[in-house]
This record gives sequence, structure tokens and C-alpha cells, in this order.
Amino acid sequence: MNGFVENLPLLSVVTFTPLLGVLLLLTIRADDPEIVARNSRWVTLWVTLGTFLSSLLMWANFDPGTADFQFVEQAAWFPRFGISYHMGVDGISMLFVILSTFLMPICILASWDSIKVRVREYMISFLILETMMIGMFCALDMVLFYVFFEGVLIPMFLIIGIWGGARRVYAAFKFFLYTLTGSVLLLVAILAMYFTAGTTDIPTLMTTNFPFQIQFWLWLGLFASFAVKVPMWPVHTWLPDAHVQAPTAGSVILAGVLLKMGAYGFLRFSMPMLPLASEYFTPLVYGLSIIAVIYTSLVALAQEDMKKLIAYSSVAHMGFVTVGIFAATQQAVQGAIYQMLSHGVVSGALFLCVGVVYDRLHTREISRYGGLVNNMPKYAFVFMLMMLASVGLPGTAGFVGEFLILTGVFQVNTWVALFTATGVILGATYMLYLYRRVIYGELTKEDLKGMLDLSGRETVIFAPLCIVVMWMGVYPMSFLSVMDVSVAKLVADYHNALDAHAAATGLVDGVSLALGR
Amino acid sequence: METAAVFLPLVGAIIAGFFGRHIGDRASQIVTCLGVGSAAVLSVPLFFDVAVGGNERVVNIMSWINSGTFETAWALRFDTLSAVMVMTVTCVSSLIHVYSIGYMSQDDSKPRFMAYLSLFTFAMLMLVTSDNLVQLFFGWEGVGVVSYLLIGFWFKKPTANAAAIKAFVVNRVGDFGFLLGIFGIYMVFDAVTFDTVFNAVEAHKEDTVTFFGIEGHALTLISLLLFIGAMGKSAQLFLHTWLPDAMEGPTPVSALIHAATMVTAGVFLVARMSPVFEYAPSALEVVTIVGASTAFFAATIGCVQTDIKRVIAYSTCSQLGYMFFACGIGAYPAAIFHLMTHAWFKALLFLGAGSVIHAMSDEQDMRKMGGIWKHVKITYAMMWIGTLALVAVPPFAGYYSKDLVLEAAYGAQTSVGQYAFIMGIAAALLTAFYSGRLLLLTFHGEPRADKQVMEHVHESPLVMTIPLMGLALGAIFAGMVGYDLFVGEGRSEFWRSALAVLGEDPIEAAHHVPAWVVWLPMVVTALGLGLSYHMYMRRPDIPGRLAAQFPRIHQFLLNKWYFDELYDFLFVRPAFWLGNILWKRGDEGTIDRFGPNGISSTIINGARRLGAVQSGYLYHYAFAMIIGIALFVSWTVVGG
Amino acid sequence: MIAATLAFYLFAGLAVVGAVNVIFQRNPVHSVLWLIFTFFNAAGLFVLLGAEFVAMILVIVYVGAVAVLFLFVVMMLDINIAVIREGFLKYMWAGLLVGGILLAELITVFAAWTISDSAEGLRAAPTPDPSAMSNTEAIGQILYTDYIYLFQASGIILLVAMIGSIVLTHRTRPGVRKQIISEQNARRPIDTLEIIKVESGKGLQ
Amino acid sequence: MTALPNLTPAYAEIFLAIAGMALLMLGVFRKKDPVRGVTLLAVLAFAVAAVLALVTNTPQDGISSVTFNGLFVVNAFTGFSKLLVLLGAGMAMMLGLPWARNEGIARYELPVIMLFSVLGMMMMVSANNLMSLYVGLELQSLALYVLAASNRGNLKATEAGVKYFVLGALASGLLLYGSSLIYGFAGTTSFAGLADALTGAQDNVGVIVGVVFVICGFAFKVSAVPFHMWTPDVYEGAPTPVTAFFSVAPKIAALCLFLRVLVGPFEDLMIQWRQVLTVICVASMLWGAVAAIAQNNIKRMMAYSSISHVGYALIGLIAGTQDGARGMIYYMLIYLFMNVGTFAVILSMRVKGRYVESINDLSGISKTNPAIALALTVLMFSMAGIPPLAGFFGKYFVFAAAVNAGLIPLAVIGVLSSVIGAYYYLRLIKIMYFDETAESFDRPDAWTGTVMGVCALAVVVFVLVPEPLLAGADAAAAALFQG
Amino acid sequence: MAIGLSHYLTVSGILFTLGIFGIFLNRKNLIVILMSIELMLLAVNINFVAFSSFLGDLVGQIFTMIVLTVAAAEAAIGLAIVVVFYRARRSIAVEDINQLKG
Repeated sequence: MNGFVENLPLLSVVTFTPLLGVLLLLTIRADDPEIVARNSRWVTLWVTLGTFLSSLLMWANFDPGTADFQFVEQAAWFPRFGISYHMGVDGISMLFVILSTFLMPICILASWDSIKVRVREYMISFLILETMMIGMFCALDMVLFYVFFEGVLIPMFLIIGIWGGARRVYAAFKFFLYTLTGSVLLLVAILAMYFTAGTTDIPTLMTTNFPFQIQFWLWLGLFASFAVKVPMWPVHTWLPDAHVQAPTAGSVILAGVLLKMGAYGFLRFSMPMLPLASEYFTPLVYGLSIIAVIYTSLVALAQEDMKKLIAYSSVAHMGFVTVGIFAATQQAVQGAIYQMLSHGVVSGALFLCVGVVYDRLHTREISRYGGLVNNMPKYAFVFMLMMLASVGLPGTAGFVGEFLILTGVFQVNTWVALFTATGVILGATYMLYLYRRVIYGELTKEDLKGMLDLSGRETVIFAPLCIVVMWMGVYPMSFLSVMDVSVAKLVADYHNALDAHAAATGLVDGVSLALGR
Repeated sequence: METAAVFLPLVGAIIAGFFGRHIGDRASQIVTCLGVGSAAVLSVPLFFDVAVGGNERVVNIMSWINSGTFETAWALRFDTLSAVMVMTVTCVSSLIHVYSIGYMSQDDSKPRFMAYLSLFTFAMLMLVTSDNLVQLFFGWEGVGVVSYLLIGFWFKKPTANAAAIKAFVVNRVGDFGFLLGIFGIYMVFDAVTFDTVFNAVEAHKEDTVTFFGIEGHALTLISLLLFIGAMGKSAQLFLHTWLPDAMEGPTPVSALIHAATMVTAGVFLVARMSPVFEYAPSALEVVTIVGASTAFFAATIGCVQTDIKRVIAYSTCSQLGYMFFACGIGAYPAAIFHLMTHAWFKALLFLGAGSVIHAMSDEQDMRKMGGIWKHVKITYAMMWIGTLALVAVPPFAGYYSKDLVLEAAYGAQTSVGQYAFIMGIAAALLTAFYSGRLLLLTFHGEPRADKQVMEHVHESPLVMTIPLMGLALGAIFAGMVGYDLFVGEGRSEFWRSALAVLGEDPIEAAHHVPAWVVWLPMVVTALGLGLSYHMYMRRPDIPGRLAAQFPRIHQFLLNKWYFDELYDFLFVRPAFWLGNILWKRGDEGTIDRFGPNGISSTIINGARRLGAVQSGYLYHYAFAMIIGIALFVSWTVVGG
Repeated sequence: MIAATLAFYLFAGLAVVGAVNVIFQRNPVHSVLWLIFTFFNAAGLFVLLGAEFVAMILVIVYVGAVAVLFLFVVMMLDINIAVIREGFLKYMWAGLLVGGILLAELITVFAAWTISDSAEGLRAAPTPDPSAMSNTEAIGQILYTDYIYLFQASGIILLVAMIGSIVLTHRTRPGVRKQIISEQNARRPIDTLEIIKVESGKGLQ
Repeated sequence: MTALPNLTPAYAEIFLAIAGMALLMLGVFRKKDPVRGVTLLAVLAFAVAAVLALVTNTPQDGISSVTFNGLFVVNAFTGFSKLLVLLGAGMAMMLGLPWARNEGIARYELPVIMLFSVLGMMMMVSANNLMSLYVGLELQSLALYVLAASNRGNLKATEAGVKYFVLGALASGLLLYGSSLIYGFAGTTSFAGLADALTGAQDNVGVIVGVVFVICGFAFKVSAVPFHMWTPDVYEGAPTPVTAFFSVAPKIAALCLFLRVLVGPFEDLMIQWRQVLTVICVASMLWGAVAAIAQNNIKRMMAYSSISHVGYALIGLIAGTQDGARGMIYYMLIYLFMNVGTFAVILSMRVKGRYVESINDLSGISKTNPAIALALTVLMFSMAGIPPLAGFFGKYFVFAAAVNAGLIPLAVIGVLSSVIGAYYYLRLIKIMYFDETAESFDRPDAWTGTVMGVCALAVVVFVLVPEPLLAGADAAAAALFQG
Repeated sequence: MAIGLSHYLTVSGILFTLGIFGIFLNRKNLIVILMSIELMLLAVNINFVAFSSFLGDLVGQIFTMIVLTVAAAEAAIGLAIVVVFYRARRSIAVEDINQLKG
């Protein structure tokens, strides 16, 4: 590690490099839209790759031995309101930054040919989106977090609305307003926190003890926002619409990163700041998550649209995540984070898979396909791998998270683990059923026969995804060890807070005692 | 050496799978056969080193999932049990690899097939050499997936696809139990590594836990959960429905997966976890009952099936039942012994059947065969050897193992043991009957196939018959050779700590049962064979008349006890129905209708109404102001 | 005292009658006249209250200027006598209800009107003794000194009103011939006169 | 002979008054194209007045200075408010110049009237007495009536004028009536005196009724529900630059005065006025947000949007704390840029030389006029309160004040209505970006383009450098509560 | 019964209410509305003068004069607007003022 890296405001660099890209794009001057489009694509690709590299630099310099925030930057912003530009990552958030930067070049590549109109605007939207996402994971001030958290809506709204499918307007509005409704309540909660604790600084708030009565309402405020983002049942209905209508890369980012924002919120705010309320509401979360897992899995089974099916599967997978987070054991929380990461890669890849055939046939209707393995073997392989990962096959990314979550949850509540685990069966059913209808069978439809297998560009897109999926399945320690200490601290703090409260109120809390080990 | 034995098949699979198209069919076949073959070659010294030489060891490769106290690693555990399994698997598998070269010669995706086979072998090896439950689960799921791929190998056939999904999903149901079992183990033992668990089992034998609201004996509950997993993989009663359908895959697949190896994983699991099961006697009783019932139930169905492969499939199912009840009564060595011998002769039977199918131009229906023995003499002979081994005629392999299982059941002197014994004897009778039926229908009698087919009936090429002969050697000698080692006097030195038995050794009891118990299986076997000869050679009209006389029973058996229909009615259709309902009525009809869409339309309506209030007339505006002020003043005067 | 009381009721009653008529007369001209009537009575009330300067201003400004302006506009626009249209009564009842409530509340409030204890001390310009200084003089004393600001501001308001009225209503009619003195003054012979030498015998062509 | 009053604090107003008259003269006597000259000079006058206001309204000695027998006060708060008013007015006037040329309504009197109206607003803001309040208010109102009807050949404009006038007069009648009752109770009209007299007047129904009347009068001026009914009609009918002017300058002035009155003389009646204002505030937020959804005329939509925004600003007022005041000032500051910018866009909506006002005329302009579309997008997202744009921070600050004052339900209603509001802002973006191109707009002229660009940029970069803008607002709020 | 403050206030209250009435009950023409406004202002003036008298404070009368001035200006502007409206619409019936709505 050299001095240069240490002195670099690395997080700001990672966060705002895409914005520099936006400025670059704005300087492109050419009369021919084709040239503008081509230049935009290349500029964006290089910028996102650069961002990815700088985030890897961050990873390389990350110290997994401490739970403290690292690469911390702090500068005055709205000093009157105690709001500062405070950035930093710990083991929990760092990997999400990597996930975001990793998916972004892939998205750009995935949009290479399929986006033909207003390419520059498209690229600008994505770059802004990237800044918002990274910033959100790095933010250590609640207002700063909120700015990024909400800022995501703007580019995403445009991406869905301009480059989306037939019902894009409905989907874009639904997405925007649904999530906005949740988020504004978060805003109120942030304000209430600010006036209770006197700061919006996240590390400080983590050490603040809010009285239970306040925690109760704050938690609900936070929940309103995060539950929509996750999304939890019954506020999930924006997701299928948004996913289906969004362009492929948009779906990738939606599933890959945006859904994580809610769960990340639970981890970053609800659990450490409001432990008492979190514990109080745990049954609610369990209930909704279990419903989400079973309900959406069944709904996924009935889908006739590929993207919608995968979208519903995302809801189910995120149900696992929320269960894991609120089980609050080392395994469950680590599993939840891992599940988020793997789901980010896997569902992103699945959407890309849909995108591949959509680009060729311009329909997502499952019944229009069938027998693709005959002329698209490479594609069939990739799809198979991703499907298996989604199903949670050991050795792929999907298994580790699911397994750890269930392990952890089982220690706390066997019933919950039981019901959640039914998702394992149902997940296999709808994914295999999808795969069968799309890939297997006789190649009878005329228009399918001319479809070409993955092009060179598409291979380049999928290769890293496949490698990562396998890597995450075979050697998860490279990720788990990063978050290990941070999660341990989170879980320990959580239980300490509960114990302290129990001791203070003289009530013996069975759950926390049982977990005191 | 150990590592190579496990990973060579994977290397072969990767080469054939990813580069098969570039290196060509022949090279792919060679690579995979070499991979598995060298693994088989390596497995033999390994077996002697580990099992006979007592050189047990664990090879650590790297850590896998560590989280808090939860730790698993990629590690290969070699003890007698895994050595036996490794040897069996690699040997049978390499023969099947070779056989496949011939059998699949007409297929146009040979590299893929070979890759799958090798991949499967690798997964199975990972399963048996695992040193912890999670890695075992990896192999477990791995074989599941590959079996899914192989069953659906002919992806153009809708039935194959359906069967593949069914296999995977039914297995998942089992896995569900298995997973919960793993969680339970972790909960009780705080570890999932076998050594740690087995060392601690004594300390936890009295533990009680509450699972799903049931407070109970921890080890029993865990054992039952694990057994659910085993039932799924080993196609035991209730979770057996996938196995016959799995015959949609190419025959070598059936031989490898659905006879020799994968389906035995359940038995292997119970044996592997024997130190835990031993402390859970009631769980063992369940194992025994399920195993025994399956043995009988599957045999009954086998008697009426007409598809040659399905008959063998049900026979597999039935034989697995034997292995389970052997485990259930504590005769793990007997179970593993039978597993081993069964692998040889069942693979032989399947491959022989494959050879027949090959000869009959892909005809699988026995009713359209008959009278071909002269044309396919080698196959005919091999099938006989296999059948004799299956029906336990001395000195064929099955005789040693199956009879021992039955004797052990009797010797257990428990009521479940008696039940198992009775069921086992009944199943043995049926086994003999359907085996005889199979042979007679296939090879003897009048040819029932059309002329064209009959003209083409020919013996398989050497590349197929040589593996058959190899397997036949196993089917003949495996019992004889293995008897002493596995279940003979030296068995405890042989198994050492790999299999645990608490209390009295049922194998010991098996060696001291009354003579009639020893003879009875042979008698019923002869009876069964005779009956089949009577019914299918001497009086071929009897089966038809019987079927006509007892249409219900026949239909019941023919339809496999209506399990598929029942499950279809209970699970499959409701799931799709519910999915549709939840989607249309739940998401769209309720959540969206009253949620976002409802609210937005309410607001838009409100907007229209407010627009109407804004009438454009001055006096309305003024009136609004006056009302406003009147309201506020009233509020102040009256309320304030 | 009685006289004052009677005078109050007279002026007050007539003012109210006038106001009612302003509203309910059909002919706008009559309304204006009733308005003038009301103003006169209000001025009477002012006098009773000892504010004779304001009373005079009221008469001069309103009757002299505003009301005449109204009349002028009414006449200029030549508005017909309106018929009461349908729906009027329906609104009237609702209006009466609301207005009645408001009025009732106001009267309730007025009936028990109290003045702040500190009001006396807070007066900015206590009324001088009428015997020492007339109302007009007293107002004059402060209007141009203490309240010069308001005086000036009112001036600007009037200026704006003036400009505004002109901006809104002033029209340049293209067809009207007007005398533009500056143009007449600026007129030079060279612009309008052309001296032509007429050749003899040919005449003007 | 009394001494001449201290004129120093009022230099800005005096300058503006003289400038107005001078410009009038200039307009009368200048022969060729007086409009352009007068307009530019008026803008210049605003600039000078702003500088003067900045200088004179920050008294050296401390909090505030009073002159004209206590009728007129200046302090940091009035200074900042005037700055906002002048800024809004100046930009609106710049927008008016090209409009007047394009529409052929080149009348130099209008800038002068607008200037006097601004003078009225400045006087309002600096009022320290009910009387000076009234004259300031009337000066601006009368000028506004004229401006609303200034496009006199146009039926809609004249109708707007009529409506605005009648209802405005009614409102000022209410306000006056309230003032009279307050005067009758307190014996004084000066704010300082009222603050004394109203201490302990919580039980006096009469004075509270007076306060209610005054509040209703103000509510009309800021166009809060249910005194808002004029707003949509006048916004639609009035000439667009005038609407732009309406939507910022008088509103900001009235709000600032409202704030001064409520936390100054009426401070002790907070419990009473808070109830009334809460109803007004909630109704404004919701009504504005909901009614805007059904609009097809963009100016009309902006009217409802402004009603809604006033609701948000009032939240800060209701909080009645320094935080709240600060939040409200921030809000107005940000609102100023958003609104003027939006009107600049509306004034760029010209198809073949003709101004259009329908929302659907925007369809697909992201392709034909990307710059305009981008500017409007930024402004709309900002109006919807989506970070990181400035509009979010405006909302953040007022909601923060509300939460701090314990008014969490109000904050919740506020944020929810902002979601409803987001719908119609998004609708504009949808029409611009998602719909097919209708007709492209003419290239906007330099003035309009500049204003649009400046406003959009301000909304975007606010997040980066909030400090300079907020520092002034902060001092203003502080002055309000010290004085 | 002596005439007190309340009496004057009541008169002004009645006039004020009548003024309000005139504004929103009127369907006939705009001019009457303008007159109603004048009535309201008159009521205000009565208030101010009455308070001024009873408080013994001249400020009320000053205020009245301001109001009078402004009222005159207002009348002028109002009438001007009425005139331009009349020119555009050829009517000043209140019910005809309804181009803008929604």
C-alpha cells in the first residue's frame, strides 16, 4: 500500500468518476447521431471499467480485520443542520460497491446494440445511476444516504420510461411513485432521528440509544421505505411491472443493485439503530417474508412472461434476505448479505439471458420460445448455470447465501426456517419449468430457427458473470471474510442492546438469552 | 492420489463439456473414459490402503463456508465406507463410460453426454468422500442436477423434460428434509463436520429440542429429517415417483444413476450418519418400515410393468428398500454390502436391457419383444447372470448380500425386524417372478415384434459387450469376494469407526438364525421363477386372464398405486392453480387494484372533482372564501 | 344625548337601508345613487364620532369623485337592467345562511368588546382636546409629519392607479384626426412644397 | 417643524420610486422603441435596489433599524426578502421583454407598473405597522391587477384581471377589517405595540377574530386554500411573463410579511393561528397536488403547483420557530429558481412564432429541443422534491422544522402530498421524453434561454455549494427572531 | 340606552356582511360588485373611526384616510378593468365571466 492510495479520497473517486463520464459525454460534438452513439458507448464503457478498477483498488486496500468504517472522508455540507458529506465503507457496504461497479460495464455492454435511440442520454442516465448507487452504499450520513437513495429514482424513471417496453409509462410511474411513497416516510423518520439524536451522522446514530417508544415509530418509517425497495409482500407489485418494462440493462440494475438498497437499509439502519423495535417487529418481518417466499414463488409458477417470472423470483429471494437479516445471527446476516450479492449477479445474469433472446425475437412471452438449445447451446449453458444458481445449487453463488440464511434462521425459529425453506422446492419448480419451456423441446417455431447463438460481445458479457457465480459458490470465503468482522459486530451490538434493555426493564428476553452463546 | 481419484472425472467432464465441439466426439469419449478409468484404477490401491490397510485420512483442500461458529471446508474423507463407495462408483462408472461409446454412437451430442457422465461421477465422488454434511449436500445436489440433465438429455422429448423436472423437484422435497436435518445438526452440535459431530454425539444423546413446535429427542428428529432426504434420493415410498419416469434418459444413465450409484446415496447417508441414527432407535424403526414397505410395494408394481427399463427401475426401488431396512435394523455393513453387489448386477441388468433395446431398434416394450435370444447370445447370457444375481441364486453376488439382509432382519428379533423380514421374503418372491417374466418375455417365446425389427436384431458391438462382461464378473464374484471383508468375521476391523453399531451387532445375529430362515429366500425365489415360467412360457394366457379377472388390482398396480395421480391432484395442480389465483386475484385483483391503481384512480377522480369546483364563476370563488372565513371565525368563536 | 342617540339610529338605519338597496337594486344607476346615500349617512356617523374631517373627506372623495366615476362608467357602458336569473334564490339561501352565521358571530363578539389594558399607553397619536385643537388641525399636525410615509405611499398608489387606468383603457384610434402640434411646428416648407417650373405652352402634366 | 426622518434605511425604496417615475418620463418622451430601454433600465434599477437593500438592510448597529415614525423597519430578514423579490421580479421582467416583442404588446408602462408593484412588495416586507403594511400591500396589488389585465385585447386576460381584482379587493377588505378589529383592541397599529398588547390576549375572542381575518387576507395573497380560487384562472389568463412574476415576487413578499407578522406581533397568539394555518396548509398541499393532476394547461398546472408549494412553505411558518422561518426562507429561495425556470420554459414553448400553453405541446420535445427538455426535467424533479436537486432540500428544511416543532403528522401529510404532486411533475417529463414528437419549438431567444439555464443550473448545483445562499437566509431568520 | 362602541361596530358589521353578500350573491353586473367592495371598505372605515373615537387616538382616522385614498384608487383600477372586460366581452354580467375554469 503506498501513500498515494492512502491519501486519495478513494470513495469520492469511485462515486463520482461516473459523473465525470457524464461531463465527457456532454462534450461529444458530432452531427451524425451514429457517431455520437458510438462514442458514447465507448466512453461509457471505459468510464465504468475505470470505476470498477478503482473500486477494486478499494477492495485491495480494504482491511477486513476491523469493523470500523474505512476510507472515511468527511467535509462540511449543511453545517447548520449537522449534515456533512461523510463517506466510508465497512465490510457490509464495501461489497455492494463492488457489485454495483461490477455490473455496470456489463450493463453497458448489454445495451450496446439493443439501445439504438438516444444513446447518449441512455449512457448519461446509467452513469448518474451508478454514482447514486455507489454513493448510497458509501454514505455515512443519513441525509447524504437519502439523497443518493432517492436520486436513483430519477435515472431509473427515465430508463424505464424512455427505453422500456410497451407499458413503460405505467411501469415507470408505478415504480417511481411506489418507491417515493415509501421513501418520504423514511425522510420523516430521518428528521425525527435528527431531532432526537441531534445528528444525522450514521456512526453516531448507531451508538445512540433511542427509547423504545421512539424506536417503534422510527422503525415503521424506515420500514415503509425499505420494504418497498426490497420489495416485501404486499408492496412488491411495482417490481414485476418495472422489471418487465425496463430495458434489459435496467432490469439488471434494478434486480442487481436497487433491490439491495432496501435490505441494506435494514442492515445499516433498522438493526443497529433501532434494535428494540427491530426485535419487536421481527415476527412481522418473518410473516411478510414467508408470505413473500411462498406467494411469489407460486405466482412465478403461473407466469407467462419470462421477465415477470424472474421478477417474481427476485421477490422470493429477497424474502430469504429479509428473514436472514432479522434472524440476527452471524450466519443468517452473513447469509443475507451473501444472498444479496449472489442474487445481484445471478438475477442480473438471468435478465441478461432474457435480454439476449428478446433482442432477437422482441418478445418475452415464454410460449413463443422453445427448443433454443438446438441452435443456441452456449446460451443454453449460461442460462442453465444461472438457473441453477438461482435455484441454489451448491457450488454456485446461490447456495451459500440461502444455506447460511436458513442455518441461521433455524437456530432462532425453526418454523420460519421450515416455511422459508419451501422456497427451495418452489424455486426449483418454477425455474426448471421456465427453462424447460424456453430452452428444451423441439425447435418448431420458424422464427426461432434463425436465431444465432451468443455473439462475441454477449460472450464477453456472460463470461465474467459465469466465473463470478462459480467463484462465489466454490470459494465464498473471499467475500465472507470481508464482511465477517463487521457482521459480527452488528450482531453482537444488536444482542447487547437487547440484553441491556432486558436487564434495564427486568424482563428476561428468552430469544436473546438463547442466542447469548 | 486421493485428490486425483476424485477430480480426474471433473477434468474429463470440463474438457469434454466445454471443448467437446473443438476436439471432436472421439477425443471427448477418450478423455472422459480416461478420466474416470484412471480414477477407477487409482481407487483400487486406495481401497486397499484405506480399508484393508486401515489408513484412514482426511485431505483438506480449502475452506468453503465459514461464518461464526459455522465452518465447512472442501475436504476429502477417506475411510472404509468412502473407499468402498469410491471403488464401486468409479469401477461401475468407467465400465458404463465405455459402454456409452457404443450405445450412444448414433447420437449427435456425444461429448455432452460423456461430460455429463463424468460430471456425475465427480459429484458422486464428492458425495461419498465428503467430510462434512454440507459438502455431502453439494455432491448430493450435484448428482441431482446431473441426473436432471441426463434424464432430460433428449431434450426434444417432452416426456423426458417432464421426467427431468419431476426428478429434480421430488428430490428437492427430500433435500428439504435433508437441509433441515443439517440445520438441526448444527443447532445441536454447533458443527457439521462428521468427526466433530460423531465425537460429540455421546454428549448430546439426551438432548431435547423443539422443532416446529414439537419438543422431542434431538437426535431422533434430526435423523428423521435426514432420512427424508435419503428417501428422496433413494426413491423410497412416497418420494419414489420420479425414479420410473427417470427411465426417459438414455439407458447408460439409468444404469449409472438409477441403479448403481446415485439412488444409493440415501443408503450411504444413513450409513454415514449411523453414529447419529444409532442413538435414535425410533428413527431407525421408521427407516426399517419405510424400507421394507418400499421393497414390497415396488416389487408389486414391477410385476405388471411392460417397459423393460421400468421393471428394472422398480426392482431398483425394491432393492433399495432392502438396503434401508438393513440399515434400520442396524445391519449397516449388510446394507453397504448389498449396495455394492447391487451396483454391479443392476448396472449389468440395465446395460443388458440397453443392449436389448439397441438390438430391437429402440423398442422398450416387452410385449413387442420375445424370441430373440438366438440373435443376441452374449446379451442374453449377461442378462441371465444379472437376473440370477438379482434373485439371489447362489453363488451369484446377490445371494450373499440379500440373504444376509433378510437374515439380519429376522435376527434382529424386533417387531419391525419381523415386518421387514416378511416383506423382504414377499418381495423376494415377487422379484423372482418379475425377473423371470422379464427374461421370458424378452428373449423367449414367439417373436412379437414386426418383421422389419426382427430382421435387424443383432448383437451389440464389442464396445458394449465388453463392459457387460466386466459387470458380469462383478455380479458373479462381488458377493463371494466381499462377503468376508464386509460382513464376515473381520468386519469390525474392516469398517472400524466408519459404521457404528450400538448394542448387539445384528450381523452377528444374522449368522445364527435358524436354517429355515436361510433356506426360505431360496425357496421363494425358485417358486417365483417357476411361477413366471408357468405363466409366461407354459400358459401365456394366464396373465391376460388374471388381469381380466382382477381388473382393479391390475389397474392399481399398473398405475403404480396411483401415486402420480395423487400427487398431481394434491400438489401439482393446486400449485399452478394457486399461482394463477394469487397472481390474478391477489396481485392484480387485490393489491394493485386497491393499492397503487386504486389510490391513483381515487386521486384522479378527486382531481376531476376539484376541477369541477373550480367552476370559473366569480361568485363561487367568493363563496369559497366566505365559507372559509366563516369556518375559521366560527372555529375561533365557538371552539377557541 | 337623546339627540345623539336618535341621530345614530337614524344614520345607522339609513346607511343599512342604503346598503341593502345598493345590492338589490336592479338598475345600476339606482345602486350608485343608493351608494351615495349610504355614504352620506356614514359621514353622519363619523360626525357623531367627532371625526368631522374624515366625514368631509368621505363626502368629497366618494360622492364627489368615486360615485361620479361609477355613474360615468355605468352610463358609458350602457348596461341594461338585468333580470334576475335562475339559481339566484338557491344560492341566496346558502349565502344567507353563511352570511348570517358570520354576522351573528361578529355581533356576539362586538357585544362583548373589550379593549386591551395596555391600549391607552400604546396610542401613537392621542386625540388632543377638541377645544384646544380641531380635528382637522390635529390630523394635519401628524399626517404630513409622522405619517409622511403613508402620505407619500398613497401618492404612489394614486399614480399607479392613474397609469394603470390609462394603460388599460386608453386607445389610440387610427381613424381619428387629431391635431399634433409638434408635428405642425416641425413642418417645413421643403417637406411639403415643390416648386415646379411650368414651361409655357405645355401646362402642368 | 419636525426633523426630516432618517431616510437611510429606505434608500432602496426611495431609489426605486424615483426610478419608476423617471422611467415613466423616459417612456413618455423617448420616441423610438421605449419598451426595451425602459425594461432594461428597470432591471438595472432592480439590481441597484438590490445592492442598496443589501447595504441598507444590514444595520451596522445590530438587529434592525426603524424609521418614518416606526412605520418602516429594515433588518437582515427584510433585506433577504427584498433580495428574493427583486431577483424574481428581475428575472420575470427579463422574460417579459421578448414576450412583449413577440406578441406585439410593447407598452413601456408595464415595466413601470411592475416596478411599482415591486416597490409595494418591498414596502410590505419592511412594514412595521398595520398601516404601512396596508399601503404596501395595496400598492403591489393594484399594480398586479393592472398587470393581470394588461393584455387588454385578450378576453382571458381581462377576465383574469376582473377575477383577480374582485377577489383581491374582497381579500384586502377582509384584511382591513381584521386590522380594524386588532386596532380596536390594542389601540395601536404598530407591530411593536401590538406585540405588547396581544400578550395575554389569548382569551379575547374579538382580537382573535381580527387575527383570523388578517390571516385570511394573507392567505389570499399567498394563494392558499380556500382563498386560492383565483390562482388558476389568473395564472392561465394573465400574460405568461406576468404569471411568472405572480408566481414568485408577490408570493414571496406576502409569505415573508406573513412570517414577520405571525412571529412578530401575533407571536403570543400562536396557539390560535396555528390551528387555522394548519388547516390552510394541509388543504393547500393536498388540493394543489390533487387538482393539478387534471390540468392540461401548463400555466394552470403551475398555478396548482404553486398552491401546493405554498402549503409546504407554510409548514415552516406553522412551526413558528427560527428553524421554521429558516426553512420557509430556504424554501422560497429554492422555489424562486424552480418557478422562474419553469416559466422560462413555458415562454420557450413557441411553435412557429405562436405561444402554446397546453401540456401536450411538450410531447417529444426531448428529441427536438433537448436542452429545453433537460432544463424542464431538472426543474420538475426538483419541484417534486427528488434529491439531489434543490427542491428536495427545500422540503427537507421545512419538514425538519415541522418535526422539530413536534408537528410530525403535518410532516407526514406533507411528504405524502408531495408524492401525489410528483405525479403531475412526472407527467410532464413523461410527455417530453416518452411520447412521440409533435411539433418542435422555435429556438428560444437569448433572454429566456439565459434565465432558463441559470435557474436549472442553480437547482442542480445547489447541492454542491449550498453555503453562500443559505448563509444569508440564516442571518435573515436569526434577525427575525432577535428583533 | 347610550350609544356605545358596540353599536358602531354592529352597524359596520352589518354593512360589511352586506358588502360580502353583494359580492357573491350578485349575478347582475360587475359594477355592483365594485360597489359592494366600497361598502365593505366603508364598514372598515366606520370601525376605524369608531375605535379612534373611543380610544382617543387619531391613528384610526389617519388609517381611514389612507383607506379612502386607496379605495378611490381601487375604484379607478376596478372600473378600468371592467371597461376593458366590457370591450372584450361586450358584457359585464357576472355569469359571463367564465372562460377560465377547471
